[in-house]
Amino acid sequence: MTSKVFSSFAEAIYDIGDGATIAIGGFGGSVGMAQNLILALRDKGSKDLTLISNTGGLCELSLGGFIAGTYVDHAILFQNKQVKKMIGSYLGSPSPTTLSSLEKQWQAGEVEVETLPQGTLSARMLAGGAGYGGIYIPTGVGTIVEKGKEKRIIHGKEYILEFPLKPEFAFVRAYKADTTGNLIYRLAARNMNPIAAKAASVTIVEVDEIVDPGGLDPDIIVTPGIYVHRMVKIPKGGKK
Amino acid sequence: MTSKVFSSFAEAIYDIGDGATIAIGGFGGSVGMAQNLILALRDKGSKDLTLISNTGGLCELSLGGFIAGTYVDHAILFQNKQVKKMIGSYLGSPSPTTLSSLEKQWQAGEVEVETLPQGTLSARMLAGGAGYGGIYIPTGVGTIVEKGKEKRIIHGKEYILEFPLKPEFAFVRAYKADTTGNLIYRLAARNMNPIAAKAASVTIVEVDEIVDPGGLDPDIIVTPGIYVHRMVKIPKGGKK
Amino acid sequence: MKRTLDNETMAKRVAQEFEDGMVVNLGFGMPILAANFVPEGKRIFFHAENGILGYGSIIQEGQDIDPDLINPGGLYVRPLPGMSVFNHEEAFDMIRGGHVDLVVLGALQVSKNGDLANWFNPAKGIGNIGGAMDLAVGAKKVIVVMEHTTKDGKSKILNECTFPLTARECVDMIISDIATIELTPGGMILKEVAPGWSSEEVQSLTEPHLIVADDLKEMDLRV
Amino acid sequence: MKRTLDNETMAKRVAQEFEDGMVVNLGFGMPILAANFVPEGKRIFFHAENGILGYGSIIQEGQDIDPDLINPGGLYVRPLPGMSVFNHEEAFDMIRGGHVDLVVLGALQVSKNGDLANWFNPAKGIGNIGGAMDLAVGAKKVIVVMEHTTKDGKSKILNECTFPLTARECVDMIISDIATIELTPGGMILKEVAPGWSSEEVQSLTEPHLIVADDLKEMDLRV
Repeated sequence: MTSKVFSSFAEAIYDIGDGATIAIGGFGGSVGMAQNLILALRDKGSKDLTLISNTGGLCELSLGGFIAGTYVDHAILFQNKQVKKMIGSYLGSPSPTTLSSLEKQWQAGEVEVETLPQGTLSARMLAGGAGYGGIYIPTGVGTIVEKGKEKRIIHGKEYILEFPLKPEFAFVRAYKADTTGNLIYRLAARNMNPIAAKAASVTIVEVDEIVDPGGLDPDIIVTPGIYVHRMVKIPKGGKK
Repeated sequence: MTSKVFSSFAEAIYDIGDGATIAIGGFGGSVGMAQNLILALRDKGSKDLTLISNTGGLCELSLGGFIAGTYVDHAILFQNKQVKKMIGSYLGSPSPTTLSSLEKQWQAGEVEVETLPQGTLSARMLAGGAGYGGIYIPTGVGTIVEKGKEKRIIHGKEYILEFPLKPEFAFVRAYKADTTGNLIYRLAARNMNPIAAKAASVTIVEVDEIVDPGGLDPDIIVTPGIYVHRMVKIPKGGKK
Repeated sequence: MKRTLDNETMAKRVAQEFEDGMVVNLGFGMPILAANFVPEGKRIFFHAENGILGYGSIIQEGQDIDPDLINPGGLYVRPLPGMSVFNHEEAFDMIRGGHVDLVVLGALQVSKNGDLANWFNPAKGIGNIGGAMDLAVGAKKVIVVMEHTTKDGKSKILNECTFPLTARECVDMIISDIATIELTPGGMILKEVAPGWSSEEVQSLTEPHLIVADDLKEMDLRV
Repeated sequence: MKRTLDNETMAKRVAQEFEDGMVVNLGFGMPILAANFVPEGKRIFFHAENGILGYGSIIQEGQDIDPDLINPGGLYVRPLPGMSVFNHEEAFDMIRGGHVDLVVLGALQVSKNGDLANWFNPAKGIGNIGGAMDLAVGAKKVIVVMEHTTKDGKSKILNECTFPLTARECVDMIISDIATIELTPGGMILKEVAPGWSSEEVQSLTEPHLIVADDLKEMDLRV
């Protein structure tokens, strides 16, 4: 069988060209963030990207236990002016005084932004991955989220019609994989990774360890290999 | 904390009265079927039930590796005339010559039936458990499934609008639980159990083994305890 | 009467469509037999509606059976390395979401534009939709494997289906006991005939017009 | 100026609402402090949007930290027996589906009918919706914990919110640094005042009319 294992991050993203749409797993901070794939994409320099992720990139700023500069996330793609549109939920800076690169570019009219409730973000990726045409979601009714969207009352409650997100690529950070693409994650590093993997046409994974088929108990697999297309083992010295 | 562990199947179903709606996990045959809870409900005798399950009950008939009479499923609730309505997918007998109890009662006009594509059955339970008002599903377009349902073209493709299923109760068969209600399943016995657990207001579980909190690795839990309300350990001599 | 292919031989012909690494769902009945004819050196990931990906061949009675490992037809199957297990909703997200490469289904009727009727013979009880509609709608490619005609000799390939439909315009290919037919926007193309059959004989048992392929072949039934 | 409750004391008052076995989600900022004041003998299952149920208290620097175990605010937390991990979609199905018993959120403004504004101060950047809208819409009960007034002394409890809303008619209770207020269809009921405060003083800092409870109490701030 054609191997899903690639030998470098650069090779694994070879076909991410200008204008591509990429879902990036993770939640905030380095936990479950595909840092090495993001670095490779920064180095490749593809432009006019649309990114789908929870945050708009936080690695420039300290948040909770995460210290600015100790890890990378997609903020570096904004710094490098590679992004045309950001779809996410927690898109601003957590700091009351400092703006993120995304916010500065948004204020300058250089980046388009679509802000969603966090649960709606995952639900729209679910719809993309699961072949649903749309989902009626109660979150955001009576807020700016409903602007320009269809609403409907179902059994006396108001809902917003939300449509699928189907990114071409996903960047996923996993803990262990087998060579057929089955993945497991560790604790809070799971977060948005499985739903990004499910939604994308081409899911690219960076992973601590790759084992032979049979090395993962079938009952504990979180992302079945059907959703995984390329994998790179994080080498010594890679971002963890 | 109030224990979720009940000492008998009869106690665990004490409040399932006439007219209740119950989702029953499993898929077909004994694998992942909550046989002991079904037996307890038969003994309790509650009438006019609405059942939600993949099949209409198969234990009267042999299918694949399953031999009629060696296990029970909800066919015994039809035999006992307890069911008013059946919502499911594979509702007929698999035999070309023998009818099931459900089919006989349906032909006699004693039972109402709603047949859904199998994926739509799970999707509607997802909608019930996840708070969605409705989901546009492509399955069934151009077939009898669309009868009486709203359709809509989204990005050039036709979809049927399907609404949530929110059963009051679910019967779930698990492999191991901890006392806080976290569940794992074994191989193909997982099937519809997790989605039935998620959809129901009161999820009742029969399980091979109950361990203390901490006895299950957080990363391998399939049904988090938030979806589980009552559990009974299957005693020696119980149906397995 | 001329000799037609038996079920096992049709299953072997189906298995020729398997490509290394493919995700394949095999429907109830005849299609499931193909699980036992995977070409050597190829790994096929068999997908099951009850929540398994990557199971192996069917286990006959008396051998090592894991009582919790069954396929959707209730038959015990072998685990293979790389197998994964998930719930029913996930199994259908995979199907409906277009992640399954190939689905092989039995059929009662197929129409010239690819409509499929395979879940309900109105003469018979309540009908079993099961996973058929999802599989027909969601798969990247749908192959029907069936006998070419009913027991009383009528074509199961029709201008219009008369039985309740499973899905519209979903069938890409028919492998029958006398022919292999591709469905294209331009019409039905007869690609292969069973040994001993002519294209005219196949046409005579087929209601819609068949376009005979320039490179019409005899079905290769080696495995 | 009169003494108001500090953040920690408010968090302790919030923790009095915890019932044994409850599933509770604590929002960013002040609410999260309540995780450290669970009454003895009670097990609370703290739910985190990033996909954890049943985590424990926040770990300060220098102690045993698991680098993969953080809460949604990026703070390291302790694992507790019975904890489970799931993906982000599941975390929000739990919230939106009404499975979370209690949500505690910070707020910029709350209106008399329970509208909540807590995600966006239009003076400031792009705004962060995060999980706030889902939590406000989905929880069985929503408590807002906040300072009663803005820094320049204006009521944050208003007849109508002026900032962009998080959700309409979602707040059940406000625990502020001077009072506890219940929101009911009949109006806002002042249930408790902070030590040293009168109901008239609280009303003077609150835009909507407060109905003083018959059994008005001083807030009990023991833990």
